[in-house]
Amino acid sequence: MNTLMKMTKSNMNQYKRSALWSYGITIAGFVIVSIMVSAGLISNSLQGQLVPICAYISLAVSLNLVVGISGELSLGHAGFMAIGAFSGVIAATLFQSLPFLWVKLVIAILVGGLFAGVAGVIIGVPVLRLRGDYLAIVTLAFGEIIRNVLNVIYVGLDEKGLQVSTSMDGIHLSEQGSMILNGPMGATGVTKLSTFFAGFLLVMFTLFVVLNLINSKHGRAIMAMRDNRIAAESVGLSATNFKMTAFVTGAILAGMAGALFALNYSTVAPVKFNFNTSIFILVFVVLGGIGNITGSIISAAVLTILPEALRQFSDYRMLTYAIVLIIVMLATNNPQLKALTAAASKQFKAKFSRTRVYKRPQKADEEMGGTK
Amino acid sequence: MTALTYLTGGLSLGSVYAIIALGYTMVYGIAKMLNFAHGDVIMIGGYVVFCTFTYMNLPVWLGLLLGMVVCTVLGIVIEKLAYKPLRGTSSLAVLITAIGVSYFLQNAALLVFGSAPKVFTSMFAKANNIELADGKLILTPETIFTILICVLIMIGLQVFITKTKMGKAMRAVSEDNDAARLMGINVNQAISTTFAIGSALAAVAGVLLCSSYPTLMPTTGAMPGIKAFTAAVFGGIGSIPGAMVGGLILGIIEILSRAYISTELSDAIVFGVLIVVLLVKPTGLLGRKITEKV
Amino acid sequence: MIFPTVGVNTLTDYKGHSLLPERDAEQRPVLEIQGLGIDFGGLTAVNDFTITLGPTEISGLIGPNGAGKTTVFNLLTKVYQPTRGTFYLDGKDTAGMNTVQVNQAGIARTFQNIRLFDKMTVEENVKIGLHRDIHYSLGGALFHTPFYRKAEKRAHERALELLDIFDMADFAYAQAGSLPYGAQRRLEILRALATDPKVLLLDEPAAGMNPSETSDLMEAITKIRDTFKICILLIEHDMNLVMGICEGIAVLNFGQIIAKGTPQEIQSNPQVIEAYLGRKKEA
Amino acid sequence: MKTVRAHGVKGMLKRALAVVMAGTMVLSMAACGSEAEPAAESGSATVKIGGIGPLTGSAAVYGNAVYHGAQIAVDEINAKDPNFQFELNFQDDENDAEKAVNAYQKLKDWGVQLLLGTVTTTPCVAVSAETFADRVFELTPSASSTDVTKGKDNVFQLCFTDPNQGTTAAKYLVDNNLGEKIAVIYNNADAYSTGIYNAFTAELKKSGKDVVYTGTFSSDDNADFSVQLTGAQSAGADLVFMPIYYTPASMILAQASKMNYAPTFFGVDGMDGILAMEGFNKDLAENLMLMTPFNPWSKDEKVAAFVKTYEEKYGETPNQFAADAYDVVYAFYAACQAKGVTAETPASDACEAFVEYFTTEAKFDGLTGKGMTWGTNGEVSKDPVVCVIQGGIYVDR
Repeated sequence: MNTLMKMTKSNMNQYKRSALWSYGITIAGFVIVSIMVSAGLISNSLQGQLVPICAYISLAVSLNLVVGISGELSLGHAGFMAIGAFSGVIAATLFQSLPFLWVKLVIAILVGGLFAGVAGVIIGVPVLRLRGDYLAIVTLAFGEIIRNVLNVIYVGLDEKGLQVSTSMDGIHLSEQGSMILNGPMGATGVTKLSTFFAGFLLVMFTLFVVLNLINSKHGRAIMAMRDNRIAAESVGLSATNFKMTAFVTGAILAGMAGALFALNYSTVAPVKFNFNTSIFILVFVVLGGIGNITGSIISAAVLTILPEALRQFSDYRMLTYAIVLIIVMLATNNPQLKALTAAASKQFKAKFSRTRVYKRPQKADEEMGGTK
Repeated sequence: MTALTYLTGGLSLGSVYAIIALGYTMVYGIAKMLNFAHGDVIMIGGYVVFCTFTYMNLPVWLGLLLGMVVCTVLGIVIEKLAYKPLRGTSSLAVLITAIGVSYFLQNAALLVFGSAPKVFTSMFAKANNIELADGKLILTPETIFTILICVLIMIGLQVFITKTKMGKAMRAVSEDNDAARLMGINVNQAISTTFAIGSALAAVAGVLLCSSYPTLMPTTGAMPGIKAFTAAVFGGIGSIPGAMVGGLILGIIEILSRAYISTELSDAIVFGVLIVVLLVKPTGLLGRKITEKV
Repeated sequence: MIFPTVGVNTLTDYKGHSLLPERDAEQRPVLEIQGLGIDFGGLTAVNDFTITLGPTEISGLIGPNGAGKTTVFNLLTKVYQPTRGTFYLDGKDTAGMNTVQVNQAGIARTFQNIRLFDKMTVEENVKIGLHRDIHYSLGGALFHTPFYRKAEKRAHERALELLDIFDMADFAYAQAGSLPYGAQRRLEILRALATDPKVLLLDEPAAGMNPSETSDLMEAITKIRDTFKICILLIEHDMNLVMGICEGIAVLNFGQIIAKGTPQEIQSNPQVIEAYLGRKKEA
Repeated sequence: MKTVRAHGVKGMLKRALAVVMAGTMVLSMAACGSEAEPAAESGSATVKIGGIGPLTGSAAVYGNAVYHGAQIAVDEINAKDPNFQFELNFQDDENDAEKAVNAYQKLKDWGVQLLLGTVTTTPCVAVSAETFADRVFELTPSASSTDVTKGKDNVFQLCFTDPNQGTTAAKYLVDNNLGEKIAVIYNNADAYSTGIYNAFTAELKKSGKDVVYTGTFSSDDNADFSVQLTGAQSAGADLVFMPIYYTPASMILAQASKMNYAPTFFGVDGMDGILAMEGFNKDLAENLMLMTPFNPWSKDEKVAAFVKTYEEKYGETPNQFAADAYDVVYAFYAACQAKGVTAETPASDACEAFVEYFTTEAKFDGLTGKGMTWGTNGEVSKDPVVCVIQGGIYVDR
């Protein structure tokens, strides 16, 4: 007994352990895929999805920070992605003349993150005053507002500089000028800058930021707020500050991922960043496990590939996707099945892990305080 | 006169939102879940009634009845297969499953009914417009009937949940699931009934939606679904009169902002108003204040 | 010591009326509660709650179930804003403060239905209490700078020190939710203590503990008071504990204080016996 | 039409059954984890045509029309010419650029030689950037924005470009003096609609006319048009130009009729298909004018045969999307014959040969136009036809 306790004491911080898993899987995935690419072992189909997979992993991890770690359901993550995407594209066009591709890409991603972060602050202030489903619906509303507003933004560039207007008529370009953003048509003729390596680095950066944040006093406060707001307030932690930290960090990272995503295609339109995309990212998070960063990485990769892998079902592809989604949700969340897997993993843990798990005695679920 | 015309347009749109919102609010109020598939059940209802009209030449009331039966069965089946196994788990898991169901229904409809839009014949095609002020102000029978039916359903639901035994059981479940179970209430049955009623309402909503806006596609239910859900939150989700009020107000705001501010930004304005309302009244217009026990 | 302040409005008056041991009599009271009350939808849950506590005393708040004891705690921590009255913490009016500010001003509490951060480790629970004592910026947190490392190391050491009070350092890395019930209660006390309070409110600290655990707890509470020099107010049904360590006791029934005094006075108070002790069955 | 309906019911039941089967199939597949190969009927060597378009989602109707039209052409050619076989692999893109690029990569894995598509504009811009880099010849039946072909010598269009349609429509209106006061209702969230609108207003301005009212909507809420119609009505517009697809247009017509508002409605090629909508009250479309390259009621033999086959096979009247796709496949066929492209020709060689063919010798007669030629910018040149709907069919003007 005593030795067991001593071992517990020297045990590694649980966040560090899960962080190692996250980094490990990402690096291993990158190395394996890179080798396969250079050996020509990988299909065009999969190769074409490498950058979007990286973008979706970053999006999933950043959303997990908001939904899983901070515990606030956000249904508007695609909005931040959109802001990052379009500001990134504008930045990349503005700095067209710079020498190296990667310099332009880095600038675009940073600008994307910056603008999304500013939007995160503006949106976070009202949103985080609300709770639960009401907060969720307001994030949905903001996501739709962002997309709606992007539909009426026209940006043109000529030698005199940027011109921004809410309609085509408001832009007067010279001969050399060209449109960057064209309202609902979005940006066309974008120079593709994103590479798999850049995507990998962005995922690593996202992981670094999110995992470090989790394993800090700010992260503890954020999680405390999520687990028990009243208790957290009783020890002097103020809810909005920390929720804001998580929300804005999530927004910045989503904006960076949005810029990476947009610069992988020669065109990007606001309609891409609709409610469905927000939900798509949320599905990664929920399926990977709320608050489980490694899970988000895996599920984002798998679920991005899945609809493509289902192409053999032709007409039944999306139907199959829906069925798979439902079945997986039922399988991973059904209490009976969960108990089964929990029991299995407990046995596994008992054999291989040194973590000490105390069985909590059954206590009556007494409600607190006689008075209301 | 134009302003009044816009107002009637808003009422017409709002009444459709209201009737869809009733279904959302009903299911949320009792089962505490956001049933994102509700809009798609509406779409299925629309298709079923469309088929009874177009292929079977059934009378209107029979078609509607058939649609309600199909939707009710569909609602119960969905609840049993997809939602019930997740009862008691995180609400997010249920939300994602509901989205899966929504994808499923849309794509199933695409395979069964095809992608080509169908044009729905209005239930009230034979009724005439009511023209006021020398024909300058026109009220369509669709608007009038949608509002009337909406009010009837609202009253019916209110009576049902306050007066009947099942209704009381449902309210108990909504207050406290576990306590209700301890009191001998069959929680599963109450929630199933909620879904059955919500789905039957979806069939009615589908018919009214398609009567007012007659194009029927597999994605028909999606956007009105989201808007109606917004309306339900706006009015205070869980509150039956709130859904009605929220729907009507949302419809009117949408049309007026389109008319007087910007057609491009009308959605942004609608959602903006929602945000402002929630900031002032965090549980919606008629929602109940929730306090946490300490 | 619980002291009737009826008619006593200024702090200077307090000294003259103190029945406290010498050590507190000369000092300003740390908590002065004046006519605190709250109504829930027309129903008065607590009314005219008036007591004064010295800076290092241990006092008890007792009363039958539903008397409003926890509501008093919720009022003192501003989980509920009082309908009437106010209280002064270290001479400072708390009117208008919220839960967070009250804690920062020096009131910490535990909960009757334990509110730990279940999924986090024992150490982290304490560190959350230490939050305001750990100094590094968000940048430090995101990039794990040397400041971060140093501050985290200090926090770690401090957390272990606190855990040592209840001999819990060995469980530092266990999940808080997996601890035995009694250990969870003790951890909650440590978490509250970590915020460096002037007043510690304990809501049924001995609930669910066996007699030997309870007697350990009594010892620990006294030790905490002696070490940290703080005022402790506790709600407890275990009369051995209350009578054993409390220097003053207030009895609440139907939201009203029906008696205040030393344990001896309370035990012999007929009203208390009728309202509370008389019905109490020895557990 | 009755036969079509009967077909519809049966077809629906069949498809419902298929959905149930699909569910079972998925489950059984999950159980045994077997891999189903795509149904490739590869007997002899075939020239591989890849197709991309939305088969699911809200734009599914256009993608399916293209798919079906192209399939009919492929089947015809394969039946007719024993020495030459096409194979069509059509992939869904959900009207999304990302999915379209994925679909294209999938087709590359399959060994695509010629690309038909993509159907819609935004995905097409994304895919054409890829085909340009990979040197794969691309001919789109329906993506009409100039962005699709801009700077890419390998991408050609079979449909009119948006500016072309907008300009032509404006000229036609002015030349024929069709409306005193013109209003426009268009979808401002759609590249196609916005593109035509911009060109239309620019051209109209040149001739000194102004638009009295402009109403917009976005794809998502194409349900209520009372505001736009009231706006047009109170501005006194006697002609409403609708550069939009037929689905929202059908709503506009229905709501206008309810409001007793009856201006001249004028549509573009996206309007084609409105009469084929199941349940649509054709009286609403009486006197509706539209610019369309395809008239399913045309006396033309080829058109009649195509319409007949399409109706038999898919139970609905084909629209211009289907006809354009049919033409694309036949244009491919003509080019293959002229340049000797076979199953063995690598995609990049085929691309260069096709680019040369289309910019120099191609003179193609199809369902949607006679004597079509292409410029080096990829734009088709064919005559626009303005029709008016009378008695439920198109009548040439």
